[in-house]
Amino acid sequence: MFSLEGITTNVQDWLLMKFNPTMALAIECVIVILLSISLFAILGLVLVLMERKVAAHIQIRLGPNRVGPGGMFQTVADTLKLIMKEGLTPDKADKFLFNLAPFVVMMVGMLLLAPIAFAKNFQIWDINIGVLYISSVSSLSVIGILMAGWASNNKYSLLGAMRSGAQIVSYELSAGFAVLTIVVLTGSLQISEIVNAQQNGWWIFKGHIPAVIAFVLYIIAVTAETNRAPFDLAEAESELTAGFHTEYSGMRFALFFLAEYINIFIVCAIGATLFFGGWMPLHIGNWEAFNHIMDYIPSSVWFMGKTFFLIFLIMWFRWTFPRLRVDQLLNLEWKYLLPISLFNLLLVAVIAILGWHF
Amino acid sequence: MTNEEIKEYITTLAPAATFDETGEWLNILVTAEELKPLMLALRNGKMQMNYLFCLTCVDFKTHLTMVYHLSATTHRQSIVIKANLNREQPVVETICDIWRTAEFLEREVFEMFGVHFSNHPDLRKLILEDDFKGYPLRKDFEDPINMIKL
Amino acid sequence: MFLKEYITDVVTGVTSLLKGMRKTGYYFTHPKEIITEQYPDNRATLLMSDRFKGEVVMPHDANNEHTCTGCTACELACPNGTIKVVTKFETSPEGKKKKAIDTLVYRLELCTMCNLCIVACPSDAIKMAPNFEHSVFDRTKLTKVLNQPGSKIREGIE
Amino acid sequence: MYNQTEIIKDTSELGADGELVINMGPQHPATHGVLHLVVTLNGETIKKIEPHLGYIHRSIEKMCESLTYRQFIYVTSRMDYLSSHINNLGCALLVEKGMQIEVPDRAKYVRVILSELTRIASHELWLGAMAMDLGAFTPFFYAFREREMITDIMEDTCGARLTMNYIVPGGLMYDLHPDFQKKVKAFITQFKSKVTEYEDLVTNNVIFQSRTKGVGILSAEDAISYGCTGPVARASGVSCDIRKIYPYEVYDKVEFDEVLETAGDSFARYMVRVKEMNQSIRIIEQLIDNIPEGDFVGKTKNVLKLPKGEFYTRVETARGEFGVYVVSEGGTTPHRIKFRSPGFSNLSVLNHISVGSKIGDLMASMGTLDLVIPDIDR
Repeated sequence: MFSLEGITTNVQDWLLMKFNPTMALAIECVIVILLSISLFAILGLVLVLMERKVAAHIQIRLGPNRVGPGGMFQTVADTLKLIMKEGLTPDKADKFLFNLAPFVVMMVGMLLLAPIAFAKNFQIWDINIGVLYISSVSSLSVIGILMAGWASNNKYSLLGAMRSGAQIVSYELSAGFAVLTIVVLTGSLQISEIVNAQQNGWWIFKGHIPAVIAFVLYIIAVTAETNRAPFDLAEAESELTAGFHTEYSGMRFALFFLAEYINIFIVCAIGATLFFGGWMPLHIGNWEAFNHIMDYIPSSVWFMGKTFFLIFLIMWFRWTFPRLRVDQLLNLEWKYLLPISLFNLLLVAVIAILGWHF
Repeated sequence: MTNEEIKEYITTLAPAATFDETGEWLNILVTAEELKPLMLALRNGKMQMNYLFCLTCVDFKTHLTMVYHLSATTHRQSIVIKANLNREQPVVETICDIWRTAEFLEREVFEMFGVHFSNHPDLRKLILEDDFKGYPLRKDFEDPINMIKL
Repeated sequence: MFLKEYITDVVTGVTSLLKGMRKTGYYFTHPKEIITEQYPDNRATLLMSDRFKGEVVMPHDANNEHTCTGCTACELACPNGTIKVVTKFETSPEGKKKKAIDTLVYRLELCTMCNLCIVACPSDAIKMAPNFEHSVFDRTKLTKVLNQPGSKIREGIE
Repeated sequence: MYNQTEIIKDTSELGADGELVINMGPQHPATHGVLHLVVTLNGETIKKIEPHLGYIHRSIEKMCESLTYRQFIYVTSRMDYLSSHINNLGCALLVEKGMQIEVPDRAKYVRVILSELTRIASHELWLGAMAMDLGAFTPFFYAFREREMITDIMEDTCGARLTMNYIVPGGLMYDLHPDFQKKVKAFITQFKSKVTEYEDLVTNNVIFQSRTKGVGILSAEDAISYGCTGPVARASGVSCDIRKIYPYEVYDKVEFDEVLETAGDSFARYMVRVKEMNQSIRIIEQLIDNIPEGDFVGKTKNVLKLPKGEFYTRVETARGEFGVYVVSEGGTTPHRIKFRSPGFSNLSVLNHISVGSKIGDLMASMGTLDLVIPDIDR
């Protein structure tokens, strides 16, 4: 059966057999880099196409259907176009920062791939503070956005970047608290332990209502963190034309664009890991037969299925809701999400101490 | 109010006004100097003409005529105030402090007819570019490049 | 009291958002509702309204005859000089001189499809055709001569 | 869900430091055309808005001075292209009034039905575009689906989808399409079944409400003083529906309500337009089965000559009061023609209602003013 589970150990064993440990590690690093770059590219292409298709069907349209069967290669064609395009740098822009910014944003995305468990035993780096690592690194992307906005020497960009700064810094909080609820329930920051703790049921089912609230808060907060509608104030098309990437064109624009989708993938992957058990199949209490059938589905399929479901949810939000205003955005965070998530955390702590969860 | 009453009322405000009742509404022709006080009285006096629905200028080749269509949202009676201006130096007092809508309309008339509105807060070109020469809606305006004679 | 208001706020807000999502979700799951027309793939089945004002044409019958007398009514009716009638004098076999059109020049790029020329025409020589694919690479191709080469006026039309 | 933001109305105390002047337009996604706004900002707060017009100025008034009374009607389609039929109607009414042309009843009924269809189409487009300004992309497509049915009706009957050119002085250019009544009824059923969609997606949406409620408040006095008409003024409680006050055609024979709101904010303007669509449906329902048989065009002279004098007519377009002022010297062409376009007056209020609010609010106020730039520039 197709599964990613055994591959990593096989590769590791084979490498250790052939080379000395240092060499093996170096080769592993190269493989990981290559894999993550290609994953980056493929995810970008797939998610952009998915977004366009979802948008089209919600908007009673067909969406791209000219390039390849069902428009499959539309995004490939778009990427080719963007590569061919001239990347303009504005005359009075800060050239160094302007060119650096898209790579900063992209690098943050790539760093975040490290602790994600794509399947059973398929993880780049099972760091013991995985969740902390994710929430700290993900907040770095705001630096890239601020850099882009400032260096463009464009007022729209500056406004967009400043909005984005305020937004990401605020929503970091409630996203962090939502993550913490699961950490409290699990008692560990390590991703693999969090996944293992959900062997007999996902946290969203085991954790009662507080876990559901935490999940809702998490989805709202990460939608804002990734600058997606209804929180896309940083690029707010109808207000700031394109916000922080107004002046970018060609491949550098494409990098911002890809980074947005990679960020969505990552936050959804983390959401799936925390609340839906990552690669863990759906297990229901004592139904042995049912659990066995579920185990036959490869763990990578489980993981991708959950992640893409969350991605679809975020896309659904985008194509349904109007955009918030900048002060309402901050109101929502500081007056609603933050108090609720604090209260929720308290509730979870009580539940965890009293052992009320399953 | 009947037209006769309006006439009487306006004669007390602007003695030099002449009237014309051939059209749909009562037309009142006043001099440019009398215009502003008359307008103020029409807005704030017993007529309460609070709605200026059209402000424009007509070039009669010998003179320009400012045309103000006034109405009131309470009694819905419309009157037309006109003021003749000479063509070389058309100057008239602004009314944009009485009806705010006049600000843009007067700017339009300023660039299209060259009527100068004294005391207008922001008398600049609104539609044409800043270095445009001539007044396009005057009858003697010639633009050999852009105007196609059919 | 404050708490109650706060909670009702949150609940009504979330329900209103969920209602919207239900609507978009409905359309997402019902591809039947898609209204996209895949032009130009559907060109064969595309129905244009018979009254659609696309361009002015001059119908010719099988004998290559039209009914235009060259009266220039259409030229006068046109608001923006789209039509230019060039007339000539034809000598009939009996030796009588008769006015007829040489060319009827129609400039599609100036036309606003206002239909005034068709209304003005006393002999119904021109009509609107429901063509809409007018794009060309060269602007001069939009200046058309409506009467076909060698065509002449139908007998009995004055 | 949110409290109304405190809008700083007095910005005079803020110094010139930190002022940011941005040019919104002439190419900007929210200005729907070539409107150029020079916006002075303090952070996100708007201090001043200066519209710069003229990017699509074609001097229609001057053009009309060289066109005959038959021809000039069709130029007005290009002003407010979303209510082109009503613009044409205003001009035709002026010619009919000036020359005392009798219009057959059939033409009058059809004109009114088409006017109301135009109004619905215009409001549908506005609804979609306004939702898009606020970041909701999807209602645009749903609104266009219904609008498409109207444009199809227009195409069948008038021969064009946007610039219909169906009205001639004295009546209509040609008779109704045989399918007209059937199609209009189909549209009414479809429209009524889909109206709840806008409620779910837009009207009741908490984000939409918080974006529009209390934003861009225009008081009744200011609305009158700025010459605002149409839904903009009616949202402030000013009764200004020309169809009610100076009924033309058959508006005095049909029952409909003038939609009035009192809040004067963007949400009130939104609600006025949405309710107006329902009123238009009501008017159409009353007329569609009662179109009298008979001529569709009255007897007119071949060459139209308006007597010497001045004429003024006004009609209610989707955006407000559209006035035509003609000074005739007795010839075949007008001596001077002035179009009182509703958009021009409605635009002039923009600075007044948005000073002190945020950039996002500007989109809400601008969207609900329903600006059509060719109408403003003429």
